[in-house]
Amino acid sequence: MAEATQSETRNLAYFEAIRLALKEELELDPTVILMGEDIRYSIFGPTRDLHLEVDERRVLDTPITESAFVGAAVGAAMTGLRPVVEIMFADFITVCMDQIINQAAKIRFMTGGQVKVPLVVRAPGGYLNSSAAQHSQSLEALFMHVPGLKICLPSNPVDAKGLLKSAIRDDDPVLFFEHKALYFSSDDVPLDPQFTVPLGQAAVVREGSDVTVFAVSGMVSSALSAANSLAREGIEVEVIDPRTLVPLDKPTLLDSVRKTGRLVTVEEGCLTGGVGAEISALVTSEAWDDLKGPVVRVASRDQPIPFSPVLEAACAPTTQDIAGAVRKCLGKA
Amino acid sequence: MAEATQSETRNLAYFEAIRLALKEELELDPTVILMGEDIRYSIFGPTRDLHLEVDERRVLDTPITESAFVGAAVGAAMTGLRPVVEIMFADFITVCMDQIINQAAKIRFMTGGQVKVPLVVRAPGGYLNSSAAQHSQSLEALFMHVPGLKICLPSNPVDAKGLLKSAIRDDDPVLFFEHKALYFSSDDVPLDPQFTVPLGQAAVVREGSDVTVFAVSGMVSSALSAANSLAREGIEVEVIDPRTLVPLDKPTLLDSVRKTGRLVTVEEGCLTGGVGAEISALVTSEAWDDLKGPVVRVASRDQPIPFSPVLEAACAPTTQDIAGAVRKCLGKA
Amino acid sequence: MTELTNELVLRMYRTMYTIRKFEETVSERAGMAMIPGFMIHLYVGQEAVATGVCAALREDDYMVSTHRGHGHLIAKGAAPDRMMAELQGKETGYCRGRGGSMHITSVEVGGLGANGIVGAGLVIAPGAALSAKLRGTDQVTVCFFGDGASNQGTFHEGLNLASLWKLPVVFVCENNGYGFSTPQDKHQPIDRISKRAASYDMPGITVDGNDVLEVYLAACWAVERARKGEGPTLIEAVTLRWHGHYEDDDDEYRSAEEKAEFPKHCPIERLERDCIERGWASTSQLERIRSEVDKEIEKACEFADESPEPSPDEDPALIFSGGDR
Amino acid sequence: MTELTNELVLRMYRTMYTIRKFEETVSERAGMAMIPGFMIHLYVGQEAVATGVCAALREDDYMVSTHRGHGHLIAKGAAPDRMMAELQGKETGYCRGRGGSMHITSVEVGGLGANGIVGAGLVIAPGAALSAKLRGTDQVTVCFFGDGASNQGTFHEGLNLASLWKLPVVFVCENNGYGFSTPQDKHQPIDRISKRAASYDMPGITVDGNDVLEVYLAACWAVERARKGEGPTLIEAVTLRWHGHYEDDDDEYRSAEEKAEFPKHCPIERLERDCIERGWASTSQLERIRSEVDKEIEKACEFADESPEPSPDEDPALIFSGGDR
Ligand SMILES: Cc1ncc(C[n+]2csc(CCOP(=O)(O)OP(=O)(O)O)c2C)c(N)n1
Ligand SMILES: Cc1ncc(C[n+]2csc(CCOP(=O)(O)OP(=O)(O)O)c2C)c(N)n1
Ligand SMILES: [Mg+2]
Ligand SMILES: [Mg+2]
Repeated sequence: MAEATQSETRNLAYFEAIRLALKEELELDPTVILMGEDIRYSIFGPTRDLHLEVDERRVLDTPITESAFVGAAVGAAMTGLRPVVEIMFADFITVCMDQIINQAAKIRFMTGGQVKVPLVVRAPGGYLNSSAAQHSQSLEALFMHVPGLKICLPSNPVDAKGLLKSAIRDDDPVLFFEHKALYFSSDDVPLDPQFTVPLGQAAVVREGSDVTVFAVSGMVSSALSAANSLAREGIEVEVIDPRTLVPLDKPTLLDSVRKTGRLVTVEEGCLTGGVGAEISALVTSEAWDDLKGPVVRVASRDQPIPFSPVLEAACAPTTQDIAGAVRKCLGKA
Repeated sequence: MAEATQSETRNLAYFEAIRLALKEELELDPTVILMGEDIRYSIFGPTRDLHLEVDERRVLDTPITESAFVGAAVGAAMTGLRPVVEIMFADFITVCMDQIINQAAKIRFMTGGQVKVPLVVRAPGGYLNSSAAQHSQSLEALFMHVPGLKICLPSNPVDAKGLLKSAIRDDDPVLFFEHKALYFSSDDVPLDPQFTVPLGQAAVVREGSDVTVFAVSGMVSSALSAANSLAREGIEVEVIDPRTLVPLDKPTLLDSVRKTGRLVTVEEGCLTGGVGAEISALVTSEAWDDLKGPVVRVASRDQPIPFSPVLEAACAPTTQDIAGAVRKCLGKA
Repeated sequence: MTELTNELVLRMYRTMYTIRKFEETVSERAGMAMIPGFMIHLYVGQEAVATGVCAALREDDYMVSTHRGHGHLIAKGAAPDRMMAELQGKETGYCRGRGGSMHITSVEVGGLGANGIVGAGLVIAPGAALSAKLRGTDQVTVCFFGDGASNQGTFHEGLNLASLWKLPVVFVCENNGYGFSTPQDKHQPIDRISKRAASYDMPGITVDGNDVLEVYLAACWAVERARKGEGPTLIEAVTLRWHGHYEDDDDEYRSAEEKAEFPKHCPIERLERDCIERGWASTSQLERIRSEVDKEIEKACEFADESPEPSPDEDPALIFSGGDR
Repeated sequence: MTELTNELVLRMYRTMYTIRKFEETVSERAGMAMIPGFMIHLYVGQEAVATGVCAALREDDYMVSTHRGHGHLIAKGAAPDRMMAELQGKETGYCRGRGGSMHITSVEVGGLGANGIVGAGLVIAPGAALSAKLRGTDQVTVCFFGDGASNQGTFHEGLNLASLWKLPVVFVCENNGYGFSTPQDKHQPIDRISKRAASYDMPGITVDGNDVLEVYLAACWAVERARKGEGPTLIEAVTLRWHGHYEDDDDEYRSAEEKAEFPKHCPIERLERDCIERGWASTSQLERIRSEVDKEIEKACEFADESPEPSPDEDPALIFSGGDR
């Protein structure tokens, strides 16, 4: 929680922390603009009526045309603005994938560095109350495979504020995945407009000596719950929240694994080809000699996400799954 | 090379083998249709003038609207046809990602099994002669992370024919990634219209006892070259071509790794979050006790693909890179 | 088919009232947390559109729906009991509880899916139509979508393809004046969406979407054109969305005055008046229909309530045919 | 700016001829395998469009290009030497050899990129225009695209957004009658693409894209509208693509007779005739321009040939600012 220069904080919900970051950056930098569908109304709250508090020309409701406004954000970013666009649900990012994969991610490179593309794409992902197959996905793993994109996954209000500010100030395209189920979680958030959380710096959110758990986004709190219950069994879990997947804080992760010798990865996206696959491959290759057993991955089942609450619960990773994975990792399953 | 019932073969180029598969299936099954941009002209040849040889109403040139014709293919597949669509370059699949990720892959599930979506998306990927950042990508890893999609990557003319026929006859959506640089490679291809290569069956294309190399698509021949040169150093490499990533032939892969104790993965897509990440994570977890060292991954550099031949060559994985990875895997680097 | 018989008019009345009753029941049950999920988009106020259009269709015709799909599906002939079961996530639901409100469909009545992606159906529909054409049937495909969806790229691509290939599609734009919180004049620079048909050399007409008879007549004309191989039509039906965008929506972006106007345009009351005035039915006949429907919906609720939840062990054959992988 | 001075006409002549000479040289060099890649889309025959449009622009205006981008970039003021170096993959190229033909651009002259994705620019352009508007400049953005691209969803979405927000964009559709091998009547059900402007309440006009003066006058009008804040315009410029779709294309889908017609519509010869007839320039003046250009292109080739290849160690700062990761 780096450059905090003032110590004042306020208890804010995750959605309010995001709102504050947006408001501050809109005020600090006249090139920051917001675009998205119904953002002035704001289904999850972060931008509700924000246009009334800032230069309203820079908070733009768009037609339902993800390709158009994300494409426009690319064009604006190439010509001096810092657009922050919202995809109402992360699942809809498939509709403007070309703008992200073939344009935003590659333009800096393809122009030989003639332009930068300082663009933030905010998109809420994750499970929330039977949102079903097209409104529940966690798609961050797809974008880890696209060079040129940075990826943030704030797991709490403080990081939400600090990472978003860094993302907006960053000169590269950043995908900023919020979590629908976290919007109403709250915490004491620094009010200093210069407070940021740098990209590429993981947080060790719980120290422990037996197993490292690498958990992203909404799974950080589940990992902590699992860790707390495992502590009662005498198992000390170290929980790492990467906060950004690109850039990835390898040193923090590797140091932890070198200490514990064991790694469990936890994410809400599905298992195959997920974040855990990359983390597992990376850690296994770089910390082979320190590993006491194979990395265990916890993730959603490899299937479309079901509507039925019963099926949804069975598909999603749970605290119990994490605890089970830790025990398995320790050979206690 | 399963159900071949007749032994007659003909020396065909990869593009001709694909053409033959399409022609046979169009003739055998009146519900098979082809759609794509300029497919009657056919930039790489597989469908050039094919409409003159079959029911021409079923070989359709489309406007440049990937969302429309892939979406239409989904609608057609739900209502009794077996569409085979071509994306001219695999890179353009980003333009119709929603049709693939949120529709084709999920419809069977979301309807509770009321419909099937027997759809094949043919798309040539891979490096070919300075095609640059938007015409060179190998994007198969993205789709491994999307439950509901099958993925074929034929590395030679025989598999191209046999897998394509299986893909067309399959009741699920299949992404069929051809390789631009393989179109003119040739081999003796079975002429039997009932010859197929089943999905989910890997090929051990070279046996060896020291290291397993898992190589996909265009990298299979590079892996074989590397294996041949390593043989002169006394290193015996087993080369496995998965042929399909989903379904994945885990038994063949794991058996091989259990035998050699070592694994190198090779692909043309970029490293982070690539196919090798999943294969590494999977094998490490399932064959931990048999592994003598960490899996080594060979892939493209994590960057947009450059135009300059010098830079392109430096970005792409080479036979030398594979040989180096094998030596590294054996602790000889 | 175009002829307005008593029987047809009463059938449409029954359909509209079934939709209304179903949706109001869903709204109630959603309020009581009996329906999982928070994105439940109701069709109240728009009943005349689905009803008029689907009355012009045959059972084997196809219908491509949207996130606001309950009304379309009822109009196409689906059973309220299996629909309610689906909304409640039960194994007896049309989609075995896997889909829910946003993905509800009954393929046996020609439904090709509600859809959680705005605009997605606009490219699926031409494919179903192409399929019918190539299989040599004369099935027609109807594609519903909203004013908001009419800006998506898929609108342009779908209409271009359908017209180019003269496919049997009827595109029905339900212009309720809003895409979620965004009024039409803030999402597109034109008033009449039917005007866009000219970009595809396609006929485009605007009808009063609160008048089921007008909708029906327009649909008959478009369906007949499609069935005869004369290509697609764009129908814009102007209507009103009475509820919030979805049930949890506080709908603060619309004023109380604006909302107070809605009931004045009630498509059901309008047909009631027409029935009486034109002698198609008596008040008591209509009353009888309503009470029959009330009972049907009550039974649908019982069916849903008593149905089992799906087993938590997912059926692998729902993911891949034969349960591969 | 609309006035046709001698100087302006000669400048346009020089630009057109520069494009022609550059492209013919590229074609030759591609034939000799001096240019990497096989997807080299040349602008021969279409010179009047880029030239007429860009003559109506200021240097600080933006220009969004396509896969067929050399002509656009020359017309916007880029230097042939750095362009040729780029096409040859050299470090001195505008994109340091990373882009090549399909991604060639010079940001200093306002180029926002050629693009390998058909239709991609149609949504990027409104963003550049929005940027100018919000930054309070009066810069205009021109967006080139083909007849084939006019069916992509991005066309619809981009024009809708630009008109809704009254953005300073000029959309220029280069209708050369083909999207690759597909003739216009096989890819869209309409003749005049300018007609589509009505879907966005935007003026749409069709001009003879082989007549640089007609293109120029139309562009001046549209640019002025944009600059004054009156919103976007769609200009359809009808022209011809003389070469194959790309240099390796055997172009068998067009008959010899069809191709034999192309030179009759040569935009350069046409301007030559106009110059003589209307007394803007003499034959020898035009000859002088041509020989100056010939020399410039020769020098560009020398520059490209003598320039170094990029170092194989990729510069990490081209992937991420500061070379992160
Ligand atoms: C691609 C996509 N973008 C955004 C949304 C979120 N969303 C769902 S419905 C809706 C409004 C749709 O408006 P309209 O098409 O007019 O249909 P209506 O809701 O009025 O029936 C929005 C923005 C979505 N589901 N899909
Ligand atoms: C999304 C996408 N689809 C297909 C292609 C392949 N392609 C490149 S240019 C082209 C034809 C474009 O036609 P048009 O827009 O008329 O431009 P022209 O080539 O005539 O200048 C095609 C099909 C592509 N590059 N991108
Ligand atoms: Mg609407
Ligand atoms: Mg063209």
